Amino acid sequence: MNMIELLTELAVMPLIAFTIGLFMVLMMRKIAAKIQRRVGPPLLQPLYDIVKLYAKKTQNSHGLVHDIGIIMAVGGYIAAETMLPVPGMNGIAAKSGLLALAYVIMIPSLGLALGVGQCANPNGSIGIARALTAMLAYDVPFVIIIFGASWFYGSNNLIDIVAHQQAGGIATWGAAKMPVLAIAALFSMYAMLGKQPFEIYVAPAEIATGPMVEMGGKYLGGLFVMQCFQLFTASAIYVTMFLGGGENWPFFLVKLFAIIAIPMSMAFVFPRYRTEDVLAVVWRWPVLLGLAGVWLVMH
Amino acid sequence: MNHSVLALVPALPLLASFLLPLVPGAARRLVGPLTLLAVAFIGLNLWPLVQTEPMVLAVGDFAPPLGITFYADSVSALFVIAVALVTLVLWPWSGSDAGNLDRKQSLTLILAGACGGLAVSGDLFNVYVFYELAAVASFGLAAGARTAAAQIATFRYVVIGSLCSLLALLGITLIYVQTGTVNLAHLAQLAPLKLHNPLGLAAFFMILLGLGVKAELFLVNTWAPDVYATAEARVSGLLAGLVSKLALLAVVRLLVLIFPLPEARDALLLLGMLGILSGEFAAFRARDVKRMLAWSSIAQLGAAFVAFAIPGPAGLAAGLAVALHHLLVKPALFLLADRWGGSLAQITGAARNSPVSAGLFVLFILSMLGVPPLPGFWAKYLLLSGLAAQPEGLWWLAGAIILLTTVVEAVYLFRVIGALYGRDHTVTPKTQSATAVIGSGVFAAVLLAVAFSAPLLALPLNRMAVQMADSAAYIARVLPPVLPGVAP
Amino acid sequence: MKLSPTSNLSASLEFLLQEISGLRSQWKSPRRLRVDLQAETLPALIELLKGRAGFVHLSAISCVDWPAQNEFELVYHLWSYEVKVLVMAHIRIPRDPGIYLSIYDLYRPAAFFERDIHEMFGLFFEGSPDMGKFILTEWDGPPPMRKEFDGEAWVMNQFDWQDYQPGWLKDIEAKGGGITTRPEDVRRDKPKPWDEQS
Amino acid sequence: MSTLKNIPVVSHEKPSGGTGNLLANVFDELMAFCRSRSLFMLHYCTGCGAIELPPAMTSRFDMERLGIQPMVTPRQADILLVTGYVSTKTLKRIILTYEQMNSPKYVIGICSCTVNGGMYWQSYATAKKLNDYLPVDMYIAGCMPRPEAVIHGLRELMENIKKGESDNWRDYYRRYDHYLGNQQRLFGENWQTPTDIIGEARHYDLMGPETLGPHTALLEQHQTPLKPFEMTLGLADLPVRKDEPR
Amino acid sequence: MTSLDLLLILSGLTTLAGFAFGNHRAYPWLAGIVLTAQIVILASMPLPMAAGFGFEMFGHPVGWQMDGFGRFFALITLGAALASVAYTGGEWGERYAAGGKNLRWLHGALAGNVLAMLLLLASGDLIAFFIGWELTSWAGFLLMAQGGERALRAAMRYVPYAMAGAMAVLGGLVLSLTWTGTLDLSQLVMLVPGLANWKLALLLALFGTGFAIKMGLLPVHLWQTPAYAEAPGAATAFLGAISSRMGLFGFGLLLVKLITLTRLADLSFIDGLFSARDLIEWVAALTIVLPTFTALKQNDARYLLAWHGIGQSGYMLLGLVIGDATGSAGGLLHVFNHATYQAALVLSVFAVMHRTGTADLNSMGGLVTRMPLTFLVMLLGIIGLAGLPPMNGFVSKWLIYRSLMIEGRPLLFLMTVLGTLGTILSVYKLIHNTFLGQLRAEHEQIREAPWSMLVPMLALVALAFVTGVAPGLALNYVNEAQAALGLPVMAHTLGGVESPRGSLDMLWIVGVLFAGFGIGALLFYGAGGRSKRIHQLDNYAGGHFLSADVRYQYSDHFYAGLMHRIGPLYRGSFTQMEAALASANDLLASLMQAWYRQAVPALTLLIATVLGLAWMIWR
Repeated sequence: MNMIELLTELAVMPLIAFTIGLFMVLMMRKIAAKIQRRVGPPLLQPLYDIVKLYAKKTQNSHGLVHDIGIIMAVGGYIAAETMLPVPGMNGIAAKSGLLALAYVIMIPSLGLALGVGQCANPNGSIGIARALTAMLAYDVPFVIIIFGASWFYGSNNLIDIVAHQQAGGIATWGAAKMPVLAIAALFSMYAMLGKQPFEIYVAPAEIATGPMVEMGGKYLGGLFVMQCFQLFTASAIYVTMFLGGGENWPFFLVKLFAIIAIPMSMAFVFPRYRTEDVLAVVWRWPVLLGLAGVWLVMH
Repeated sequence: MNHSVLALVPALPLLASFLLPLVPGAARRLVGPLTLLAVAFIGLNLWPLVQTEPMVLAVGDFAPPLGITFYADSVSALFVIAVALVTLVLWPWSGSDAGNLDRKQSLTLILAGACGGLAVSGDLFNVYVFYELAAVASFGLAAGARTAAAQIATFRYVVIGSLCSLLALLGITLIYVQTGTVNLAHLAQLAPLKLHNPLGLAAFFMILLGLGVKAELFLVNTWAPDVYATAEARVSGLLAGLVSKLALLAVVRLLVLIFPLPEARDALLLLGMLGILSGEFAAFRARDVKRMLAWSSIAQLGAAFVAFAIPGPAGLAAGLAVALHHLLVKPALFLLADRWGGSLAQITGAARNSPVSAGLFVLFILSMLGVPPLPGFWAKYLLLSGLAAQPEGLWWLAGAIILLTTVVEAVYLFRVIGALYGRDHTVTPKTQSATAVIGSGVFAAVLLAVAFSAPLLALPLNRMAVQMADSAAYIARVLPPVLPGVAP
Repeated sequence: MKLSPTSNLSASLEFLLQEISGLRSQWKSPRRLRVDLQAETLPALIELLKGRAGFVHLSAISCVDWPAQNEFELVYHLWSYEVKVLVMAHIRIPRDPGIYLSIYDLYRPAAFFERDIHEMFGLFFEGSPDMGKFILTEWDGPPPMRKEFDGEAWVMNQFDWQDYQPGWLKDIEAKGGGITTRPEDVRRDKPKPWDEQS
Repeated sequence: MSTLKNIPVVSHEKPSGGTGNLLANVFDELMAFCRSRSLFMLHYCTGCGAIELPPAMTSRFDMERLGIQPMVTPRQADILLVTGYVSTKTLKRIILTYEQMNSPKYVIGICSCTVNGGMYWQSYATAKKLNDYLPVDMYIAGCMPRPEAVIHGLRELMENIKKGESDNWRDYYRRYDHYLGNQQRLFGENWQTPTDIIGEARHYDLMGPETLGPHTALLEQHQTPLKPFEMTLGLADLPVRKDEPR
Repeated sequence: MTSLDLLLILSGLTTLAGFAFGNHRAYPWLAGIVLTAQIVILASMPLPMAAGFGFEMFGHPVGWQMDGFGRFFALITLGAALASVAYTGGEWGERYAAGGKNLRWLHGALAGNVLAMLLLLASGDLIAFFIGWELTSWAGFLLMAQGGERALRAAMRYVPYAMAGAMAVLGGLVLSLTWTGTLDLSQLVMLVPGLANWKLALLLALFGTGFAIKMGLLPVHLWQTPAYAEAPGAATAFLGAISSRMGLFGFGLLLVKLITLTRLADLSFIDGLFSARDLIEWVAALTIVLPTFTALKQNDARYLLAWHGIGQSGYMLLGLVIGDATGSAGGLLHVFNHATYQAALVLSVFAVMHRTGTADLNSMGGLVTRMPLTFLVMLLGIIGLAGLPPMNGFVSKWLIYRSLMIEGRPLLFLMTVLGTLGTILSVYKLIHNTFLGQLRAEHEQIREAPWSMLVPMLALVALAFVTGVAPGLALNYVNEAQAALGLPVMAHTLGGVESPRGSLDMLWIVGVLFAGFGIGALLFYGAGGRSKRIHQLDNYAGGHFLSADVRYQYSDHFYAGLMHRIGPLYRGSFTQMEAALASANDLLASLMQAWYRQAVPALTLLIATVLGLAWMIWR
């Protein structure tokens, strides 16, 4: 793994992640449309949206921190992608484990929080307060699952985890070995995506899409890019931990889209939990399942 | 300097106190200080001599078990010096009018003489006589403040004092009836046969109560807070600091020589613990500085009782350390409380216009709490390590109580510091008087000297404790080899 | 007419109304009673009805502008749940001072009706809590519902119009058809029906 | 009375033709295509016509296949649909919302009330011609046009955007004085909005000949444009005048 | 005259100088130079270094000796003191003195604290330890009482806690003297583990209470928040950074060196199910979570940070008690990390107070445009406090998490992460209500904090960032401390930890992070068009015309949703416990005082005599 190869990987991995993310967003909107018996957007609609937003002629900024917020949102995820091993490319997964990845993923949302803070709009601040409470909610089961997984695989290094699972085909997949943890992980990943039932911080009618209230043009474009990265990262982590990671690209893509399809198909039929109910739901079922899974793993 | 000089220790001040009104003019004021200086000089000369060999004086050359014997070892020499110097510092330099001043000075001289006598007396009855003399003098001094409150407090003190004196006399007669002698050495010799039985213990308990009044023992110290709060600060300093220690010394002599029994030690321990508890917690609610100092002195003396209850030289060393430390700190605090008495609200912000005395106040409080470099810490350390060395049970309970009550003590003492350094513009606190500052300054100087030379003083303290604990040497030193009525 | 259980009640209503002097009542229907009375006696009537006949519900106050007689006509619509009759009290007030007293102390909702009437007709109600602007916050012209205010003329002066001759309309007109009235028979100059009224 | 046809649309950005800069040409084509294919419609129902939009968005007519999504705040939106009669009170909010939108932005006047007053043509309370106050890109007549009409109008707009003709938003900056005049005529002299249009025009150099005029002068008099707080490093240790409040 | 003596004498001189002419302009420079000299001496001192002077008391030698563990803490103390002196020396000090307060006492108390802590950290035996311990608590009291009326009240509340702690330690000292016969630490290390279980339990209880009070562990933490928050500016930074870590130094000495973790595990309460070690771990875990969520509700920035100070000490103790190489390294490194960013955060809050005059989170907002550098300091500080990548807080927390993972302690791991998440929420509220949101009219004219305050803050934050990117620098000293304590030493590289089962290389992570930010900036400034800065009132408000007289800011009751769920849990049970203790004390006091107000002394005397005699005769 010499330096040039590493640098190319650091450039290529985010790009791949972004393109996969685009098609995930498309799949999400297609599923939503199909549920509502609609035609749904054309193939490249997410790309059109992003290009149109970046092509905006006039944009409003509330200050340097507002700009930095968006830069951290996009840049944070670009950095996080390089820590997620994908078939053929490991990036710097060896240098930072599952735990460091869980923290690097938090940086974009905190950078965004700072940016929204300077927009000086109470809708944004209320949205961020709810988003952070939701983060507090879904990160507790997520961390329990990380504990269980790293205890089971005996290592925190994602490359080892993938190798460990691919040793004996499907039988040694995480989900096979740790079914309870896999279900709990699915539940907490669902909450992490921030789609329908857990979408209180983007409540359009109540607080005008919360954090995105003052985001226009390239700012909103940055958030759309971040959404693509977010979808890809969430599903990639799940796949790496429980579905044996990426043996080769076709399998990896199928697994990625399958995992994202599950929450998406359930999301658009739900109304929306209140903030305290998000806390109640996510701290009850996934946490109990997670702890049960960890107990099973450890004994 | 032969041993007859011992007789001068009580005699000189008593003589001076009666001759005082006869001395004409300005010289009268100097009589007191001069006699005290003389006594101090005697004490200082005495100190090196008694280090190795305690000095005995049979008054009138009567053979020891019969006549009055004076016995001075290093502890009593130290106390003689302490009596002289402390009385000198707390000397009544000014009075409302000439007659009043004469009376105060003569009473103080009597008190000094009595205390000197207590330190060196070698027989039980003599102890009782000097104790009564000291009691009478303290009644006079306590009432000297001429306020109604002082009169009432002194009256209650007189009632308790006289009742307890009767008890003490009853105890002494019991012992005399049992053994036929009042000489301490002789008693120490006869005690194992005659006195180590319930009757002897009862006698001891009665004497303990008798002498306990002045030593602020728990059962009989209800008079103390009122007297100390209403009397002149100088007088309360003298009584709380000096006289109580002498009474304590007498009790300890009895304990060491005649009743080295576990029951006696337990009695002392129990009463000492109760004294600490009641003193500290009562002081916690006190809002008047003088009354608070009174309760805190009760507590400190309780600690001294607990310390002396510990068997062996370790106990005596701890007791002496606690007692001497209290001797240094309490009179100074009372002197400072002279102008700063009354409720805490009145002294809010006093530190601003009399910073020196506020600093001294803080120094003394820190020493009482046992903050390390100051000698208070070493006293508490000796006390606690002595207690911890004993087997579990009551001893460890006493240790725990001392630790807990120090926390309570810290709270109410820091309440005063908080008031001193607080900020309240509506109150203009009184500034300190010159004599108070100088007096407490002397005590502070001695305290700091002891703090810095602590390692050097550890050895002499130990030697004193060992010498005092050795009753056999006491007997051998005082009595001739063969005595009538004792089987060889 | 079958004596409905409340008929004796409406009879007692008749008896009640005799107490007000100069009052003419006329049954419009079994449940609607029109009452015409002097402006001064209106509060007495309302208190009478409210107190003794349970007319607790003031559903509306409406105002009619009679420029010819230079009067405003105020109609108070009162309803009782016991008597189950709607009383429409009509009073006439001269236009020029245009001041009448408020019945806010009897009925809380009256404040809004009076405020609306004040905004639309310029009729001032003394004692009404708030006579400020109500709906027309952007309007600072004369009270628009008064007859002498010609809205259309004001609009003509204030706004201008699209000159909209689309091609497709021209050939329809050429063919003589056209569902819309032709621009020349502009409705503006037709005399307004309410002018001729006596 | 200005007619709809001769709204002078000055679009100097017309590609200068020829093979001059082929790449720039392709890039503009791509941008225009993406702009046309992705329109965010502001979720702001100004009048009765808005009731026709939900059917246009949901299962039956599904605007999303055209790439049109409802967005909640003006910052995120591209199209402002002015549906139904425009009362003077609502017009103030419409102008504020329009100015808060990021351009290129488009206005579609749905229902005949926005065209020429509609059935409220006599009313003292409604504005008659929307394009007096805002540059309107598209009118969809009808006293509530059916969803098909709305979608047809939107497709027309998309075509115009793809061809690059729909640049009316520049007109607001270029002829701001004209629009401001009409607005002041309706709302009075001290009419102002928090957005600093003249500042924006200067910033994005969209100034035209008629941007500044008598009406903007009137605006300057009574409105101090809200100066944004620049990140100042007013260090205390710089030499400060004595009378400066510490 | 060994270099340790030089160290102590220098700080003694600074204390005297502080009390003598602390308000002089030259003092801060002098103190700064002396402190840096001390840091250099300490860093270059060969260990273990015995001090020259010492004395013998009652047969036990009392002396001072510096080892690796003491040096680690001493370096942090001197560093924190340097930052505080530099901060107080500048414009803040002038305004403090102009406000009628005594700058000499503040400088003297600060230097006195450093002297006391050095004496404590270099103690060779239990008496020296106790002397250092008492002096530290009383110097701390002096520093806390400087801040005016509320500060004095908070200091008064600290007195019973401090005294209880001191007496507990004295009790432990005396007991260990009786049982082992010696007070010298090196001998105690051999003798103490040999003691019986109940003796070890008693020693643990006594010493543990004393150290817990100083550290502010859960049941006895109530005094720390008002005391640390109300102290004047730099004093809070010093106290928050290092003062309560002396308790951790004590715990390190007690748990690891004297009682040793293995013996600790044997002291089990419920026959082997719940050992003393578990108890301490769970007290530490609860100390992480509960104070952090109390900080969430605070409306005063100083109190919020003080509550976090308590919360973070839970991490240090937990790391230490786990005892494996990564855990103890994490715990000790967290002492250093916390000192850096806590001091920086507190100084930034006081810089804001210096300009706006208030620390109330509901009466500030939008100051980022007026005080950008202070904002930068607070931003990096909160990233450190929350334990997120670029800053050093993340490294030490990662080590603690990693050790919990290796040891297999899921519930403790859950509590630590819950603490971190709570910290993220409350620090965002801090920076949002202070720097982001709408700027108030009265704050439009304020200026950036003066350079004399900015330099120490920026230095601290830069230090935190550098040790975040390259934790190896700090880990050297941590290894030294581990060796001195007898813990397994953790092998480390410059970037972090290298191990097959999960390594951490901060150089790469931070490098990739900033590369990502670079690409993000390229995308943002390159691809996107020009953007225009707009005024805060040009904001979306549902069509409403915003004006300056309506305050358009969300700051009060910041996490309303969260509070609906966990609101009822805040019952203030600890405060009630403390109040119950105080009232019991008052009751006992009034009873005792009643004894002295008895009407008929003679009667009690009679009863007493009869009882005494009965006791004597029938014993």
